[in-house]
Amino acid sequence: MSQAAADTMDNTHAAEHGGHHGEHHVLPYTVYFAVYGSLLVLTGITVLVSFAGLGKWSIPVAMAVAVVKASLVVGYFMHLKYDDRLNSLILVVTLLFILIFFAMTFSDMRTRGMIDPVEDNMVLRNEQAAEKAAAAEASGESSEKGEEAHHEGAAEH
Amino acid sequence: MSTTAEHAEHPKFLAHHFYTPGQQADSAKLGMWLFLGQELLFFSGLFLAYATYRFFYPDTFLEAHHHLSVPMGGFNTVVLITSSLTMALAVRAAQTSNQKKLIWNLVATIAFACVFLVVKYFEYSAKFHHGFLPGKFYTGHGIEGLPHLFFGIYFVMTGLHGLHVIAGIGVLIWILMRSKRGDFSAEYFTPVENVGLYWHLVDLIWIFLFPLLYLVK
Amino acid sequence: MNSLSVQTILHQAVQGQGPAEGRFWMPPAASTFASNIDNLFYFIYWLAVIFFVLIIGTMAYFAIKYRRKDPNQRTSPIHGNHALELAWSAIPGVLLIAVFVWGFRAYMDMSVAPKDAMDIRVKAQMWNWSFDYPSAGVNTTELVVPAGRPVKLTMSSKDVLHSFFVPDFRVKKDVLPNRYTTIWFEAIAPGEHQIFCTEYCGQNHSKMLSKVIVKSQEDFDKWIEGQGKLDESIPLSEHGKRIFTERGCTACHTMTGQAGAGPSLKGKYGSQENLADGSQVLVDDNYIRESIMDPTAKVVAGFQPVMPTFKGQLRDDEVDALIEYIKEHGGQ
Amino acid sequence: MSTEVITDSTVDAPGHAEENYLQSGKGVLSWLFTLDHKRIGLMYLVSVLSFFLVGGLLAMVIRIELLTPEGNLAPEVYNRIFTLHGAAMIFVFLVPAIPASLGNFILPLMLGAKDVAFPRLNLLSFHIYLFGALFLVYAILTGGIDTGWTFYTPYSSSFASGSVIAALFGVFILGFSSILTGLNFIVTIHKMRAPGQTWYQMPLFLWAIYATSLIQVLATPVIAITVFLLMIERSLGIGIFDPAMGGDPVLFQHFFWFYSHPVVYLMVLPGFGVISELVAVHSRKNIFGYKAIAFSSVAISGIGFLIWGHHMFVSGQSEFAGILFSFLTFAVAIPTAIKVFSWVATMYKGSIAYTTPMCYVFTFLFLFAIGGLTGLFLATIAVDVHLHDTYFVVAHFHYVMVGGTLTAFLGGLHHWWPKMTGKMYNNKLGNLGAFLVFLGFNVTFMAQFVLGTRGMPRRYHTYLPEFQFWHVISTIGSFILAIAFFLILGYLMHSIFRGKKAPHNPWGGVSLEWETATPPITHNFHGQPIVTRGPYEFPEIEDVEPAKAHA
Repeated sequence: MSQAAADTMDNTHAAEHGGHHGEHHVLPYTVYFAVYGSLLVLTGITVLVSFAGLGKWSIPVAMAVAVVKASLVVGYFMHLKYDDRLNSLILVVTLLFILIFFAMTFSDMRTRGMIDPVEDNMVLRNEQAAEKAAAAEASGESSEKGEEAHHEGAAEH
Repeated sequence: MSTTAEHAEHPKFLAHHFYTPGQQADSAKLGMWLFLGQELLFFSGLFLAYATYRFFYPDTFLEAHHHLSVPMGGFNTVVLITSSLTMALAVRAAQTSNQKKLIWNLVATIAFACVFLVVKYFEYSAKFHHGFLPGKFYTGHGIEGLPHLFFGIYFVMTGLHGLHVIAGIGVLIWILMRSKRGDFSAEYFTPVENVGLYWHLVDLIWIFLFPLLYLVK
Repeated sequence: MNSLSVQTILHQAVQGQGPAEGRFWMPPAASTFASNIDNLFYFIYWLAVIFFVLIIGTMAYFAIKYRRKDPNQRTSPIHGNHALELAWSAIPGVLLIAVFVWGFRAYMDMSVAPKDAMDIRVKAQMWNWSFDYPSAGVNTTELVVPAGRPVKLTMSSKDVLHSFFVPDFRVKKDVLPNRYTTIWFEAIAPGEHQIFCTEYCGQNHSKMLSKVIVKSQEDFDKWIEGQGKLDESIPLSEHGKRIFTERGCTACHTMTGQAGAGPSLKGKYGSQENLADGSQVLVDDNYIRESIMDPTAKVVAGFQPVMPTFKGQLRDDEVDALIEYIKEHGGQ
Repeated sequence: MSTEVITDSTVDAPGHAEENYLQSGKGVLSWLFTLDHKRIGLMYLVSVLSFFLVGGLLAMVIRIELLTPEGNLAPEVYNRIFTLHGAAMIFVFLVPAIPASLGNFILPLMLGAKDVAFPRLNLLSFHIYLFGALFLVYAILTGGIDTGWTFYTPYSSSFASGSVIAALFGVFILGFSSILTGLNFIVTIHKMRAPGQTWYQMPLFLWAIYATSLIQVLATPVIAITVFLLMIERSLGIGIFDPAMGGDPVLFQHFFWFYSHPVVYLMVLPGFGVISELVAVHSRKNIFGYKAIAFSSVAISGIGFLIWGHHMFVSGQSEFAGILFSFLTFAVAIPTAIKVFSWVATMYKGSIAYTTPMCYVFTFLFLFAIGGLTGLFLATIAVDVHLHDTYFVVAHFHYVMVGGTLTAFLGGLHHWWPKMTGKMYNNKLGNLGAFLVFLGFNVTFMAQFVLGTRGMPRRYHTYLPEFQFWHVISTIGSFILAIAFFLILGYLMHSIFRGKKAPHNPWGGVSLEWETATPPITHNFHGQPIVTRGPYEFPEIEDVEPAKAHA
């Protein structure tokens, strides 16, 4: 091949792959410490909020703060803000699939018993408890087993 | 080797099948992000188990997590965030070819990681002492419902996270040895950056673990 | 064990399905919504056949018409046709939505049980079914239902996952240990239908069979009373023999002297039996009764305490029948 | 020619001085610790085919056992055999088959690259695969497991006997080999394409491998955590899946099927990629609807994550979720149908040669069409209630797995065999093999459709006498299938030792892998090929502007 073709090959290569060979983005110190400070503050906020007793709203608020902290770590400490957008695409796709996993599983959990309202999640456990109690009180009648019944009763409670 | 002029001075760290250091660095980072994606999905299974059993047995979860010590958890969160800072500074030092700062920051990160594990050891020994153990090992008192489920999920989540911290320490020590040998400079710092990404992920997971297990009322 | 003789096999193939008029693919439709599901099945079936013939026919035609006659035979530069691609996405899409809607409605009928359905409790355990009639306090190993009345089954399992499947009624639902699951059906006419377990549940998963016996309303009412007590006209040991097989005792105990998972009961009545803890016991009425109700109390040496309890499943007169049956095979 | 190859010597004569990858290292160590993607591909091929043999023999035992209603094996022995058949076929044969063996070999060649992005990671993946497979072999040797390949709790966690933990740990390790291979391929496709090779100039095999790798990276971790939790549940009993302690077995099924449904697309998508290649090359025609096929691969891998619930229609899952999963399952049928239609349309006005790979394309289209269409019965929730866990499902997934992935794998193997081994095989025997696979397979599994709709449950060791007729037919078919596979093994082995030297480019393919020597040199290309045109621009295509293209 002529030398010209070889050169074109180099340029296409340099352009396509090693483009940003030189400038790997270096952040000033202030950014690091600012992010560090806000992370500590946000941790403090989550702890305080948890004592405020928000009841039903405690999970969404805690998760919101955690997401803010996470995006700070991901954006600055992990350099995603200045990186090739492909890496952030991967993170977004991963979070999307985690969301699918949660949403579809909860579409089942939350709507159980919607049509036929037989809803009790511990049938076997209750039956075994009932059987053990019945066996305990049955063996409780014969006096010499009194102590063992007491023990069984305690464990069960 | 192929004869193109560009490869006259072939840098030591450039693998034979890449054409430019930039291509190798980008590939390594893309590969690392895919690995982090996979780790997130690995932990997502545990978060879903937590969410499901909290949905099934909310009262047991509320009652059982009073027995987790918030101060220890909070202190551990601060320790991990600080180790994230020192890790980021280590990567910055590598990018600016400042070997001394790189080594110091790596040592600091490893130290904080060890502190985290020590605090975790105390937390676990407290649980063992009270008998708040998973599944059939549960011998604690004072909690109705199914406390063994909560502690089952608690130990699996924090235990697996702890394993990842230990793996992180191992990799950080490997990077520390290589920086002592002077492998890294502004030209080539990909391993430091990738280990940094992994360490930030470990911190990220703890950022979500801490409120869900320790705080949420 | 019927052998591999060609006559029996051919006979079964030709004779096809059970008593009623099952179509080639489907077993007889014996419940109210079964025929609707069969129609939906055959609608998808003919849809699939048409598409299959279309695709494979075109492929075969192209393969023959455009086969390579000479090495540099020219080929057409076509590499896409948006109209065609749109068409063959939209048309299947519309057909699929139609199938989904029909399926959705059929599923709704199957899921929502009518209010006046008769409630029967089903208990599944490792390798047998048992059915409780709460209103009549009856417990049987075969499901007896009246024809022409909706029946709702509330099912739960004692150990692992099982699945209640009656092909002729087109119903199936997993039986979970931690939750009740329900199904309902209404049998059209009296008859007998096979029950399968379709969720893998261990060693004898393929033997966990039972029967649905559909009776007319009067027979069913007569049957319910009859269930209260054993029919006197048949000797007690005869009942014992029936119960012995029905309740699955044969799975572990034999009457041939050859031990299975449990000791053989041949010649045992009246003999001394040494137990796992070294002591001895006389095999009499009380020991047999206790071993049925509380099996792990006195386990015979050399055997595992795996026998499930039958407390609440066998009435006293049924236990007497079993004792009579064992006595008959006893050593006296 | 679609690409100019920048090489130092102008003519890339086949007898070139540099020796090919097969000769460039002697001794076992040079193979076991090679970084060359081609050698790793071959090693995967050998180990994958040997596990296929193990799985196949287990299948034959099952079929013989089911000849008579009573059968002659003890129940627990039969249960272990069908479990190991399932586990061996899926985890150590079908999942790695096309991506790890053909993919490893062909992907870098198609990209004009010297190797995959991370060669050491590629070798590590192979060693992890062997290490994981070792656990599965240990489980087999110590009597196997009887939980079914689905490991449903609470049977697998508290009632099953046998080395279940070893098998679970094997699956856990195999998962990482799959993740790392997927990761490697995604980075290679993104970062190491030949200059000038845009995404739409890549062969469709790479699009399929890319979609597969997405599933490998995003679905496999969930089976890792599921198996990890199951191992802890079985050994320590933390009660997460144990109903007696408040756990929920249906939650295990959600965890399990979140991986196990995308994994069936992970197994079949590479097969689609191979078929796209074969149809275009052997019909000498540009593929019909390149973008439609490429995007439908990615669409299938995406939608594949939304529809796992159709495995659980009768499992006690709520009716609402059942309807939702049923509706979304229909959505995945559309891209699959588009692919099949496009392949058939590709043959229009082509120049179709009856080479062995093309015979496998015909077999694939026939069998996969049936597999795909029978999926519609199972997607419709009302009909699935009757058909679930019966032989209808067994027949459906064999039509898609054996009829789809395996025939495509055999087609791809025959397509690239000359390039991989430098030897040619007998085309007539190849076509006979393809026909026997077609015949044997249809006889075996068409009979099982009938068994299924008539209500014969799956995983049954003894069955009712009325089903015996169809079981006998199915067993006869399975013998024909076994003969076919041994015939294929025979003539391929023969071609390695005494086969004719393969021509440089036997099928006239124009994608980059045909630019290399046969068999390729260690560094694949002498210079760096530049791609200027699409992967299917065959010389036979009439180079007339589309406007003047006469009908």
